[in-house]
Amino acid sequence: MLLSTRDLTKTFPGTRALDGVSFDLKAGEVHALLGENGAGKSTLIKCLTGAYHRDSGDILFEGQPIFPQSTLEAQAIGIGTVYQEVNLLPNLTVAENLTLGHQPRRFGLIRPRAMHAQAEAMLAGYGLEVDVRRPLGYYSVAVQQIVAIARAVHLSGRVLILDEPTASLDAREVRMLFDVIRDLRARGLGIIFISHFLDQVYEISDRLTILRNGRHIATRAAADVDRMQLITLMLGHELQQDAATRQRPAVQAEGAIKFAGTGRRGRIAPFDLTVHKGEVVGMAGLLGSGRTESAEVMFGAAPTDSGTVTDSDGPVDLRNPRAAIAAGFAFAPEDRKTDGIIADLSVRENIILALQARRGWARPIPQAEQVRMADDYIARLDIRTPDAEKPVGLLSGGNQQKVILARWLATNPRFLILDEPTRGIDVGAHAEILRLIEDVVAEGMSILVISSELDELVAVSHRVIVVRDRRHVSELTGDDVTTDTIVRAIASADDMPGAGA
Amino acid sequence: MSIRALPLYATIAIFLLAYLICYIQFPAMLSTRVIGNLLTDNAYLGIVAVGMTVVIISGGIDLSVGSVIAFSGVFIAVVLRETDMHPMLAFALLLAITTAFGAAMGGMIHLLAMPPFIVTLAGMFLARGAAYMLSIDSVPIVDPFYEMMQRAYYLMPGRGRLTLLGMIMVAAVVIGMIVLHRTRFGTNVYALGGGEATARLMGVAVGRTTVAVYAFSGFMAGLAGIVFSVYTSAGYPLATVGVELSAIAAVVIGGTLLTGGNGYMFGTLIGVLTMGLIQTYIVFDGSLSSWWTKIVIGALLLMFILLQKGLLRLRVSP
Amino acid sequence: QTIGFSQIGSESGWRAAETTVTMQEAERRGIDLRFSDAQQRQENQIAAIKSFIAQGVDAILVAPVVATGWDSVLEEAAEAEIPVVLLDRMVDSAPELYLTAVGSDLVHEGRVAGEWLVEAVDGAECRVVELQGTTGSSPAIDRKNGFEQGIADADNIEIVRSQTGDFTRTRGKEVMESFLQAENGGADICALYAHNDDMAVGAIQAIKEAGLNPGEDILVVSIDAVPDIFQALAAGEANATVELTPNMAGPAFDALEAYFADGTMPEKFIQTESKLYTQSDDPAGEYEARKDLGY
Amino acid sequence: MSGVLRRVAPQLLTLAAVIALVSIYFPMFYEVVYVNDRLVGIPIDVVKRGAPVALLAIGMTLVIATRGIDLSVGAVMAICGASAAWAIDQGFGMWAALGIAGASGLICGLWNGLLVAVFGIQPIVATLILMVAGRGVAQLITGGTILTFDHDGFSYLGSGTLLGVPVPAVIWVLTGIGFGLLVRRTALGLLVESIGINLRASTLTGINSRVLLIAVYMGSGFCAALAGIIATADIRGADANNAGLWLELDAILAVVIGGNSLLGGRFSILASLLGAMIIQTINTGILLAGFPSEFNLVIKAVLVIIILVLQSPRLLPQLAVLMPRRQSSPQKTKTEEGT
Ligand SMILES: Nc1ncnc2c1ncn2[C@@H]1O[C@H](COP(=O)(O)OP(=O)(O)OP(=O)(O)O)[C@@H](O)[C@H]1O
Ligand SMILES: Nc1ncnc2c1ncn2[C@@H]1O[C@H](COP(=O)(O)OP(=O)(O)OP(=O)(O)O)[C@@H](O)[C@H]1O
Ligand SMILES: [Mg+2]
Ligand SMILES: [Mg+2]
Repeated sequence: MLLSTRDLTKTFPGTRALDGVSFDLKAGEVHALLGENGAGKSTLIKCLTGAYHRDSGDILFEGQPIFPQSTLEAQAIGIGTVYQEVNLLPNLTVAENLTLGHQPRRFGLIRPRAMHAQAEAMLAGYGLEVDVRRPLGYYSVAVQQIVAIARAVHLSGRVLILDEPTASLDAREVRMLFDVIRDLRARGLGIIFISHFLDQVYEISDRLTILRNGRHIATRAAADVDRMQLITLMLGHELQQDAATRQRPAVQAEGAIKFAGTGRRGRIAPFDLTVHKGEVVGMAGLLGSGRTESAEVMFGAAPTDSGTVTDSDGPVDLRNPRAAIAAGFAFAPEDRKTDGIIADLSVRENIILALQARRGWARPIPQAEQVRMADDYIARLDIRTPDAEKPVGLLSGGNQQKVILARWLATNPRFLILDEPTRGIDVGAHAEILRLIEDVVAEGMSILVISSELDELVAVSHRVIVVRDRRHVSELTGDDVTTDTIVRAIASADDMPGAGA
Repeated sequence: MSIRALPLYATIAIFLLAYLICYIQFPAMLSTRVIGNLLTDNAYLGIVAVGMTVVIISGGIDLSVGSVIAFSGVFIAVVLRETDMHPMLAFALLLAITTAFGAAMGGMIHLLAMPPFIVTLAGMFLARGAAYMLSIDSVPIVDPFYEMMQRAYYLMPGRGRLTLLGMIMVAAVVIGMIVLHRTRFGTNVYALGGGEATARLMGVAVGRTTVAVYAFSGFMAGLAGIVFSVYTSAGYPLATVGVELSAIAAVVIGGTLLTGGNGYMFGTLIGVLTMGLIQTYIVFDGSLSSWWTKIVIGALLLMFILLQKGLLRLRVSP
Repeated sequence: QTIGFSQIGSESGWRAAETTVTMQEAERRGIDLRFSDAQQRQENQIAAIKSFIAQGVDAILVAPVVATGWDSVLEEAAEAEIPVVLLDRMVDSAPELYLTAVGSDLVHEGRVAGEWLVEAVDGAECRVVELQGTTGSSPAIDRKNGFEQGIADADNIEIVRSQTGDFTRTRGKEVMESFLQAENGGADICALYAHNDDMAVGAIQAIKEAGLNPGEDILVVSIDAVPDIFQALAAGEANATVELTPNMAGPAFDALEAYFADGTMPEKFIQTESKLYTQSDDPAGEYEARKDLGY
Repeated sequence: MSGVLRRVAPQLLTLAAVIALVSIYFPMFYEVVYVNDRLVGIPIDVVKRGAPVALLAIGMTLVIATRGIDLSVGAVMAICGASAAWAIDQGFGMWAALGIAGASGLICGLWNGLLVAVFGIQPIVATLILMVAGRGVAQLITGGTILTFDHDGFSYLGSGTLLGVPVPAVIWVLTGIGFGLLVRRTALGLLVESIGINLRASTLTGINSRVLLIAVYMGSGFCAALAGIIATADIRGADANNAGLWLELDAILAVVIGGNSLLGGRFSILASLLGAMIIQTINTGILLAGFPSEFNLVIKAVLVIIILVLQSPRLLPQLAVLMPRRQSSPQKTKTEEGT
C-alpha cells in the first residue's frame, strides 16, 4: 500500500466529519473518493496532507506511520494536492505560484529567467496560453484551476490528490487533465480523485471509495458497481427519478422582461433577450466566453452602458444590484466563496440577508420569523447542518450553494439568475436543485441558468442561448435543445441560422 | 509584471511632477544641497520604511518602530556612557536586541493568532517604556567613532553632502529589494499577504515567515535607530514619536497596498523622498503657521493618494 | 533680511504666544521671517535648519526641542557662515557653534517656585504633590530639580506624590483627581507644584470639584505666567507663578542687529528674568496686559 | 441574555482581575461615599475618566466591524471641542454649541466615509489624513491658544453630576445603550457585520454598503464629538493640541480587549465598553499606585500584553478546557446534535 489510513477520526465543533475511516491507495491506481456534500471527502484529504490535525487513527505511507504537521511535510514526501476551492494566490504571478517553495536559485537568489522557463515547462501539455509573468488573478477561474493542477502534478513524486479539480473546467480541459492523470498512473503514482461527475469518475478511476456522514461505506473496483448502485451507496437510498421526465408548464405570454441592446463595453457585446414568465433560459458557452458577464450586466452588478430593459410596467432600473433586487431580480453568483456567502454569519442570517436588505435596516425581520424561514429552507433544500446557527463558512461547498439558493428564494423573485448552480454539488442535491427549479418555474418565476453541464441545461431549459467570444451568437429553442446542437453551436465558427445575436 | 508595477510608475511620475513644481517655485530646490539633505534627513525614515514595506506586504503592520528607534538611541547612548564598549559592538548588541524584539512580536502574532496591529501597539508602549526606564533625560553621545561617522560625506559640486547615513539608507533599500524580490523568503512574504490560509496550504512555513518578517522589521528599526543616533549624536526617549505613521504613509504613497500582497520596495524609497519633499517645500515656503502646516501636510498626502488612484484608473480602464 | 525660525510646535499656549511675539517682533523690524513648525520632532527641526541653510537665509533662530544632537547641523550652519540664535532652551553643543542663546534658566525657575513655597508655609509641615511635565522633556527634568533644590533645606516640606501631567490641562486635572483620592480626599495635601500653568489650571478645577478651596486649603504654585493663571490668582485660587516670558525673539533680534551692524559679539547667554508673581502683584492687570499675546 | 453574558465573560473576568490587582496596591479602591451631592470614590473616577475612551470605543467598534479603522477620532475630538468652545465664546449659547460640535463630528465622519466608501482609500490611510490635518483644523478654530470659556451649563457636561453620578459617565452609558439598541433592535448590526465579513457578496445581496459604510464613519465621528464635548467641558477650554491625543490607540485597544476582531464581522459594543473600563482601571491604578512616571508605559504595556495573551483566540479555548465546568467531549456533542 502506498498510502493508507486506519480508523481516522476528525471532529469539528458540532460535527464528526470523519468517523473511523480506513482507506487504501495503491501505487499505479486512480482511486475515486465519493460521497454526498459534507460526507467528509475534503476533510479526509486535508488530514492526509497535514492541513488538519487528526483526532485519532493512523496514516501510513508505504507502511510507515507518518504524522504530517503541515502541508510542507506532505509535499516533502511527494504528495501533491489540489484542494477544493482554487487554492493559489492571485497576487503572485503564474510562475511564482507554480514554483513557490522550489524556485531555482543561485547563491540563494532566485533566478527569474530560469523560474519563468521552469513555469512554462510545467504548464506545457495543458494547452494553455498564459503569460507566466502576469499575476494569476488576472486569469479566469479555469486557468487558475489548471495552474493549481500543474503545480500539484509537479510536486507529486508519489501521490497526487485532486479534490474536485474539474468543477470549473470544460470538456476539452478535462480531457487534457485525464491524459495527464493516465500518464502519471502509468508512471506508478497513486492518485486520489474526488468528483461529483460520475461520468468522469467511471472514465478515469480504477477503484472507488464511498463515504457517507464521515463513515467509510464501501470500497469497490470501478468495474464492479454500476451507476445506480453507486448512487444508492452514496445517498443511502435510491435516487427519486422524476427529474428525468420532462414535462414543463408552458411559458406565459404576459410579464416578460425584455433586454434590448443591453451590453457593456469590453465585457459583453450588446444583446437582445426576452425572458418570459415561467421560462427557463439556459446559457451555454466555453469558459471565458462571457456568460458570467452577461449575468452581471443583467443584474446590475456591472451596470450596462447601452440598451434598455423593460417589462410590462415600463423600464426596469438596473443601476446596481439593489435596484435589480427591488425590481424582483436575484443572482446566485458563480464564485460562492468570494461573491456569495458571508462566511462568519450563520446559516440563518445568510438565508434572510437578501430579504432583510430589501426591507431596509429599519424593519428587522423578527427573530422567530427568521428561525422559521431558516428551518423551512434547511428542510426544503435539505441543507446539511447541525443547526441554523452554524457559520455558513463551515458547511461543505454544496451546502453553501444551497444556502445561497435559499437566500434568493426567500426574496421570492420573479427573475432568478443562477450562474453554475450545481457546481460542486453531489448527485442527490443536484437532482434536488433541478427539481427546485421546476417547482419555482411552475409558480411563474423566470430563470436564467448558466451551466457548463450541457445535460443539465438540456434537462431544464426551454431555450438555450449560446455565447462565444463575449457575444450571444445563437439561440436554440424547442426540439433544437439537445447536447449535440449546443456543442455544435459552441464550436461552429460562424453563427447558426436563426441566431438571435 | 508591468501591470503589477503600475502603482510604482504612477508614484514615480507624481514624484517627478511634484519636484518640477517645487523647482519652478523655488529654483534652489534642485541644488545638490537639497538633494543631499533629502537623503540624509530621511535616512532613518527610509530604513525603517524598508522594514515596514516587508511587514505590510506580508499583510501585517508594525506600529512599534518609532519607539524602537527611540529605544535604540537611548540604549546606545547609555551603553557608551556607562561602559567603554566600542560603538560597533554596541551596534551589534542593539541589533540583536531589536531583531529579537521583532521576532518575539512575530512569534506572538503567529502562535497566539493575535492581530499585528495590537501586538505591535503593545510593543510600541513597551519599547518606549523601556527607553524611559534606561533614561528619561536625553543622553549625548561623545565618541570619536561617532564623529567620524558624522563627518563621513562626499562633498558634491554645489556644496551638497552625500553622507554616509544617506548611503546606508540607499543600501538598506537595495538590500530590501533583493530580499523582497529575489529570495524565496520574499516570495513567501507576498504569499502570506495574498492569503495566509492559502499560503499555508501551498506549503509556506507561515510561522517561520511571520517571525522572520517582524524580525526583519525589528532589525531595520534598530538600524534606523543607529542612524538616528548618529544623526543627532544622542539618545532621547521622546524622539521619533509617530514615525511609524510617517513610515506607513511613505509605504502607501510608494504604491504598496495595506491589504498586503502587493507592492515594491523601490516605491517605498520614492514614498520616503516624497514625504521629505513635502517637508522641504513647507520649510522653503516658510509662511505657514503651525496649524496650516498640519493641514497642508494632510492635504498633500491626500492629493498624492488621489492622484495615484486617478492615474491607475486612467491606465487600467481602456 | 531673511531669518529662518525653527519652532518646536504649538503644544502649549505659552509656545503659541512665543510664536506670535516672534512674528510681531520680526514684523516690527521689517524682517522677512521664514517660519517652520517641527511638530515636536527634532528630526524635523534639523531638516528645517538644513533647508534654511540651503535657501541661504541670513540668520537662524531655533527653539531646540531637546538639548542634545545639534552639533553637526550647527557646524553646517557655521560653515555657511549663518549665525544661529537659540531661543528659550539650551543645547549642549560647543558655544562657538552658535551666536548666542536667549532664555531663562529652567532650574532657576523651579528654584524660585520652591523658595516661594518655603517662605509661604513658614516652617509648617507641608506635604506637596507635583505635576510633572512630559516625561523626558527638559523643562520637566529641570523644573523638578530646581524645585527640589529650592526646598532642600526645608525639612518640613516633602514631595509625597509626583506624576506626569504631560503639560496639559486635561491630564493635570485627571492626575490631580487621583492625588486627591489617594491623599485622603485632599485633606493630607498642603500644596501643589505644577511644572506649568496649564496643568495647574486643570488641577485647580479638580480641587474645586472635590469641595476644597484651591489657594487656601491647597496652595498652588506653578511656572510660565500665562494669562489664565492670572485670572486664578485674581480669584485667589492660585498663589504664585514664575514668569517665563514669551518674548525671547526681541533680545535675539537685538543681538543679531548689533552683530550684523558691526560684528559685535553678544553674550553667550542672554538670560530673561524669572519673575515671581503672587496674588499681590495686580494679577487682573497682568491678565489684561497678556491676554492678546496669542497665549 | 445568557448569550450576551457568555460573550462578555472574558472581559468581566479581566476587569475583576485588574480591579483586584489595583486594590492590592490601593485597598480603598472599593470605597464609594456620597458627599456634597455627588458620589466620590475610585470606581466613580474610573467611569468618569473613562468616558472619552468609552465613547470613542463605541464608534470604533462599528468601524472595526466593517473591517475598517478610524485613526482620526482623537483629532475629531479636538475639532469638535474647539468648535464647541468657539461657539460658547461667541455667545451662541449651549445648544448651539452642542449642535455645532455634533455637526462637526458628523462632517468629519462623512469625510472619512467618503474617502473610504467612494474613493476607495484604505481606512487606515484615509483616516490618517484627518488625523494629521484635523489638529491643524482644530487649532485654526482656536487660533492656536487654549480657548477658555466660562459657561456653567456647558461645564456641567464635563464635571457635573446627575443623582450623584458624574455626567460624563451618564453620557457614555446612555450613548452605549443608544447605539446598542440602534444596531441590535434594527437590522443595522447584521448588515454592518455582513459588509465587514464580505463586502462584495453583501453588495451583491442588495445591501447598500456604500451608504452604510459612510453612516458607520459618521457614527464614529459623532461619538468622537461627544467625547470632545466632554473633554472640553471638563477643563472649560478647548486644547486643540492635546485634546484626545493618542486616544485613538486606547480606543482601538479597548475594542480589541473587548474581544472584537480587527478583521471585521461580529462585534459587541458592550464588550468594547468593558474593554474601555479595563484600560481606564489600569490608567487610574497606575496613577494611584504612585510609581514614578517613567514606569507608566511599561506597566501599561505589560498588563495589556498579559490581557491580550490570556484572551487570544489560541489560548482561550484551552483555558476553557481547563475549567471543569463543561468538558465538551465529542460523544456529548454528538448526542446533543441528535436530540
Ligand atoms: N473547518 C471546519 N469547521 C467546522 N466544520 C467543518 C469544517 N470543515 C468541514 N466541516 C464540516 O465537516 C463535514 C465534512 O466536510 P467536507 O468539506 O469534508 O465535505 P465534502 O465531502 O468535501 O463535501 P463537498 O462535496 O461539498 O466538498 C461537513 O459537515 C462540514 O460542515
Ligand atoms: N483559457 C483561457 N486562457 C486565457 N484567458 C482566459 C481563458 N479562459 C478565460 N480567460 C479570460 O478570463 C477572463 C474572465 O473569464 P470568466 O471565466 O470570468 O468568463 P465567463 O464568461 O464568466 O466564463 P464562464 O463562461 O465560465 O462563466 C476573461 O477575460 C477571459 O478572456
Ligand atoms: Mg469537499
Ligand atoms: Mg463564469
